[in-house]
Amino acid sequence: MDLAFTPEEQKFRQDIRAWVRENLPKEISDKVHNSLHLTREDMQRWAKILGKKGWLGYGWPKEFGGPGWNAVQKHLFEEELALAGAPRIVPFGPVMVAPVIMAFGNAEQQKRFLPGIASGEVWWSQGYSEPGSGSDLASLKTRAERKGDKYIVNGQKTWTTLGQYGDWMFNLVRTSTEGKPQTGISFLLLDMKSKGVTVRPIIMLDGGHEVNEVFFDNVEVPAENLIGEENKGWTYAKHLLSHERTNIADVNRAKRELERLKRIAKAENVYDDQRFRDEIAKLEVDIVALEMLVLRVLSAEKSGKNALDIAGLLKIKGSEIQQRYTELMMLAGGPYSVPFIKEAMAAGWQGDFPGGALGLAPLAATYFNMRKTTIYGGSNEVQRNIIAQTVLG
Amino acid sequence: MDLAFTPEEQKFRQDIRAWVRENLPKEISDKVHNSLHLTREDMQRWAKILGKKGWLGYGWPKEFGGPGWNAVQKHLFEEELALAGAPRIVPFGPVMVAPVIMAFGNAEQQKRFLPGIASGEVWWSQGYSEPGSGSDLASLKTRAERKGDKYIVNGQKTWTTLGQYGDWMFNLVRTSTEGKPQTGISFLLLDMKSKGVTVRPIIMLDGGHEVNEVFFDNVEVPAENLIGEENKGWTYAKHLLSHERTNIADVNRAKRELERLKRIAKAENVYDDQRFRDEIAKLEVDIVALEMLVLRVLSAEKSGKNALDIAGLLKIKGSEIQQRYTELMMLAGGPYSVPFIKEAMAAGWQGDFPGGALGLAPLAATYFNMRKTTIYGGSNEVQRNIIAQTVLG
Amino acid sequence: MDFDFSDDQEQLRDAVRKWVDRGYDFERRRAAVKAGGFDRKTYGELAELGLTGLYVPEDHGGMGMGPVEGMVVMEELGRGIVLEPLAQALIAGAVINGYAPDAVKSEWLPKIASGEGLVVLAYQERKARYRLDVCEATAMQAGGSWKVSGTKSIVAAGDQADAYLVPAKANGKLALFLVAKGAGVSANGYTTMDGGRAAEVKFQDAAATLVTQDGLAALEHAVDVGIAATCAEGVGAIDKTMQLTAEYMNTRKQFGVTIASFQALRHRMADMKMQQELARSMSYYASLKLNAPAEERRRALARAKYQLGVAMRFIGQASVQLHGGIGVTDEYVGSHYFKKLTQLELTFGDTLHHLGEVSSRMQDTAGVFA
Amino acid sequence: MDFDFSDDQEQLRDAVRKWVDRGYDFERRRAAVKAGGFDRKTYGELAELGLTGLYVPEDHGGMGMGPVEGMVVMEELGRGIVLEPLAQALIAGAVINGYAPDAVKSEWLPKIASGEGLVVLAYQERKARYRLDVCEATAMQAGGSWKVSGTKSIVAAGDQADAYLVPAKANGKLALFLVAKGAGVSANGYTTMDGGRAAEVKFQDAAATLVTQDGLAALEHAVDVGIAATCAEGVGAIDKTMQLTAEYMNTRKQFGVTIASFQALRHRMADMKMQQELARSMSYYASLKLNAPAEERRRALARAKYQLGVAMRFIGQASVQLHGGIGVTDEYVGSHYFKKLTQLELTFGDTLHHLGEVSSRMQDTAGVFA
Repeated sequence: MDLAFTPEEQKFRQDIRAWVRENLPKEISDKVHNSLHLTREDMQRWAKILGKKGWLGYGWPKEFGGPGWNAVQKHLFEEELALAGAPRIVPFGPVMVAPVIMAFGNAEQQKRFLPGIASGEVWWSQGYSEPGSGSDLASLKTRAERKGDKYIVNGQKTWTTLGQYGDWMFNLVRTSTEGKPQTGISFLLLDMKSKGVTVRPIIMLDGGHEVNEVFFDNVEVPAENLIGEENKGWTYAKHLLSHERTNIADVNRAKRELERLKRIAKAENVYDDQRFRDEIAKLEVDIVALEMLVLRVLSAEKSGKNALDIAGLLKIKGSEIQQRYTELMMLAGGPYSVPFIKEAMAAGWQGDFPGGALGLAPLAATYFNMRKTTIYGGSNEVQRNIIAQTVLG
Repeated sequence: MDLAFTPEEQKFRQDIRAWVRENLPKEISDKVHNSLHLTREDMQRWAKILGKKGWLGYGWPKEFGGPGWNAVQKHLFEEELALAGAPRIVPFGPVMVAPVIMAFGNAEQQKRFLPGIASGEVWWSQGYSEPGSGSDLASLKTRAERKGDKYIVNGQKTWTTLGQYGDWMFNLVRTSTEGKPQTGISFLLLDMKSKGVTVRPIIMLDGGHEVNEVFFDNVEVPAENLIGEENKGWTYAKHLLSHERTNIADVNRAKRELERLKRIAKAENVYDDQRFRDEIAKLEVDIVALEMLVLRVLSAEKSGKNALDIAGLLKIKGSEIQQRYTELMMLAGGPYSVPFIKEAMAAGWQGDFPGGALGLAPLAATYFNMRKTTIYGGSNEVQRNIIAQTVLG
Repeated sequence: MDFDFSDDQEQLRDAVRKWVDRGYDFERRRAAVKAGGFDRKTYGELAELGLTGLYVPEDHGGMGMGPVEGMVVMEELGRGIVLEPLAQALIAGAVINGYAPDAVKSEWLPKIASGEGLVVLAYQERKARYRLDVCEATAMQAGGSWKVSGTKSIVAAGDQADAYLVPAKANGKLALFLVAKGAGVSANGYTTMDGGRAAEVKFQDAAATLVTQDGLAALEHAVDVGIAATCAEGVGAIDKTMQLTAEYMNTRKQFGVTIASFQALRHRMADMKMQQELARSMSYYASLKLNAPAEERRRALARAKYQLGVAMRFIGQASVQLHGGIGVTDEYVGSHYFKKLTQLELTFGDTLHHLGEVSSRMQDTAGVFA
Repeated sequence: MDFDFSDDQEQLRDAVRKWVDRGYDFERRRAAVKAGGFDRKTYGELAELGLTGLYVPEDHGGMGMGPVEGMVVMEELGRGIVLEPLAQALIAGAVINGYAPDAVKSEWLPKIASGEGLVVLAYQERKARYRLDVCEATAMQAGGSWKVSGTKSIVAAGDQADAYLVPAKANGKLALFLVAKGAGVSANGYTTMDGGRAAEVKFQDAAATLVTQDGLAALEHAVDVGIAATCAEGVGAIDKTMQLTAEYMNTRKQFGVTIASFQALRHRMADMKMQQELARSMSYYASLKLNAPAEERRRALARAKYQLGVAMRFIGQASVQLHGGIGVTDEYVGSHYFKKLTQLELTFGDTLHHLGEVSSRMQDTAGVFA
């Protein structure tokens, strides 16, 4: 047992840190450090910088052009990016669809799609959720009917994150209504510029446009865009979900935001107010405990002994922590968190913020926005069902 | 709308207060104020004092010799007794079985049983719970078979509070196995000195003997001890449960104990420790809010307008508050709550308590004991089921 | 001890509720948010109902009513998440009537009652957080008249107001002034998290009328009127949130059944119901203590706002969660209740602040009457 | 970064678990509680397993092991809610080995290892609550030898001990002494809430040996060893509590089905599982930081004890609740786990105390390595 990273791991971290310091544009990290609005250009610029280095697909094996890192290395990479204030990597391409294409796509598909993902040139969206499906994903209704060498897709997806920027979309579609709901689902890659695709924004409670509805009206998709076998899509989707393990906890970002919370609390003169400070202290323990949990999972993955299957715990605790630090930041702002000035939430605003407290401008919006984290990715209630199953059968 | 009690109500309160001051033995109230062990003699002595005044059956209507008080008067009576440090009235006779006898017993039964209850001479026990019945009371199995002018009772009751002192016991017994479980239940009064009755103590986690198992082995019960009709017992039991409304919250005792908590916190030098004091402050708000809830129920009963059916809320909040103040008292004691000296939990112990902190002696035991309050009387989980039903259908 | 509403109070409630149901639907509200968060026409309708003059004596053109009526009205406005800040009219009515000289009363109370004069409390300063005794604004007397200088933040509808109640230090002591819109007053308006309107208001040697030298007492009273109104508004918003959530749970299906059938969610709803009833109880308590002596009043109002803060946050967050994705969209009305509840928690002192107030004001005795 | 146990550590765990399973059943424990809460024979068996000498170097007859081994052992003893206070042997071994002069080491370490000498920390004073720097006991030097006077409370097995580690003020500064049972030492023993044994110990000019002048550093270290042991003991007790609860829920039927089928109870269990894994994680953290520099060690141990306090209370209370009536009986083993978990929360500083420690020790940086 040892808490410290090995010298090799520490060296790895230092190398990442040095590279990030060199390559992460300051105008982007400034936005991240202050919860200011990131544009599409910000996100794609950073994706391309990573892509050029070969790190956008940082979880990819070497045979597909990835760095071939192990779980600990991936964690250290994520941590260095998070602490430096890098935008979160938009996961739909490199983290979500790419592993499916690698595992279940044919050589032609791999050759066609992976390079654009690795470079950050092609923006992918996810087409899973539908109105009414919610936690019951297998109830999805979007149909794809095979007509010759094409599929004709009709239906609707929703909660499509950043779908307004999407070039391509990977979809779960119903190709059969026989048997259990899970068995009639296929995994289809769809060009979002196809005729019959309509993207409609969903405005969130914070006023932001982050997610979308996507409508399919007789959209033609070449059959060659089917991944693997027809009606086996559910299996591939589950493979995808079983990827993404520890990063679900987002503990690295939580560490960065805890430090930021302390800075805000100092600026607002509540860091030395024991009553408020104790709330930060509780959060600090939560974050340390979560980090230990994450490290235990990584260690188990590294050694292969004592597999620790607690993704549900990581999701619940991670999301609760995200909500709590955004809540505490808003509370630290006190009455000055009440002004809700959209323009002040983007970089470079020149107006007068009440009390001159411009740094507080995005805090309430961030708090509102983070309510989603206990709902998406399998709601925390669904996670509790799963955890209870492991304890009680 | 008015928060203050009417002048008549305040006069009523003063009269009760004066009487209690005169008549409550100090050696008993000292024990109550310090959570020290109450003997059977303590409880019965106080019951007889109330009985002599005609107040043991304080909820009884005048026609049965009670004072005929309304809901507010009953509340004020309970409050004055609680604040003065009177032992809780053992409810099984005057509060639980008596209303059933009044409503469903025949004149003969009323004449035979009510006087002994009113005077405090006869100690009653409750025979409802059985091993395995728990929150599913209707699943009870104790059988009563009619043989001529007798019932032959076989089976077992459990959690019989203070059953070791019981003279008589009111029982729910199964007289039929046909139809729904609820329909075959009868309400039977049973002399605990009958042949075939065995009382076995259950020792609780605090080391106390408060509840019992009661076994019936061919116990003969005269048929004249049946209340009302055979197989209608469930209806009578529900009537009984619908009695006891606001006192379920025990807010008066909570007020007394909050004051005591503050005294303990001062003695232990944590009242001026903001961190601890805040916990008391939260409890204080909880208790004020609960008292307002209780007063709202009383007002609704008094006026008959806007009935407020929130017994479940009173039970949950009341029991959580009970557990919290006992917990905070124990925590106020800090390390000196760890010694667990049984003899020091009874009045008059002459030994040396660690650190001389004798007042802390019963705190941990009281904390342990109070864990029962969220379990008994319909567990808080069952209460939540009921409340959800009122909101969601 | 009586918690029934009188027939008059029930009629008042019905009148306000009718106006909300018929006259203030979600689309009208949405348009008002888009237009900047305050609509003088709507405010005028509240005045027509007599609400802006609720605390103004009848001989000054008001309704001369008390805290219970204020509570009833604010509950209904909360139920409709009405943007226009009626609480400010209640504060202005109560404070001017309670503390101001007759001349001020005669000039301003009728205007408040008629809706012609929107008078708002401008007290928040950058360094004060939720404390009322921290004040950098100053007042100087020159030639028999007063001039006030200073900056006040998050003034409700502050760029639409006709006059301000402004605490300022006069000769080192906190006094309360009335400053009418005019020379030396500039306001920078913006929207707030609930979609309403507020402003940063700067006073630069602005002509002021003294309301009272005993400014702290008047300010504390003003804020307590505001707390009671906020509690009632919270109760209304909570009631509607509960209703929306229950309806949704009985409609939305997952795994082939309504989500109202899941026990874990049912128990969450039971916990919410608990908070709802505790909140209502403490809102009653707040209003019924509003005319108590200052020390008793402050203690009670702090307790109430603490409880409301807990309840509003718990119910708001839980409601969003029980709704799932739809709960975090702008399109769905429920998310606006959540934002309203959030803002109310931060208004007139948040939950931690009032915990501190309760903690420091504790006495040996306990209970509602202590 | 590696959280696998070595083969040796796994063997150690197996050996202790075997002893608990075969040699320390509930009936033996119940008899020990009745007999006063401490059984020297049982303590001897722990010594035979080498456990009392875990932190004693091999050249003094011990096993010369480290915090991870200590954690493994304490987890297993916690799982069996073993009454005998092995944590005291770990403290004595670590502190005497780390701070005492060679003569003290040579005299006492072999006895600690063999079980012949039960040495316990006697530090708690009435006015100190959980603070370590508050001490009224005094030490006087006369003729080259030390005499200690004072009263120490809640000394584990204090009336059965052979010697005490006693902090006392010497020339105004906290020093640490070793006091062997003998003239001037009197102990008044009693049972504790978990069924174990403690004593009030009075020292009246009792002959003492100086362990170190740097008493506060040694005492803090001693308490941190105790905290790490308590955390591990808590994890063991939590594990067993979870197992008992899951078994009960899958056995007990209500309304015709096992109570494990009720979603609200299942979610409670999920919350308990969360606390269990956070507790285990922080127990690892505590032990892995036990040899860190003092400031870093203290910060980490406070974080760990805070988390364990939260987890032990939550799981203990929830387990009792999920058991219903049976959970509050003395007959059922589960209630004894609840009492053990309660006592562990109050041992070496409770949850609020350690929240204060975490709060006052916060730094700008965050995370496990900060």
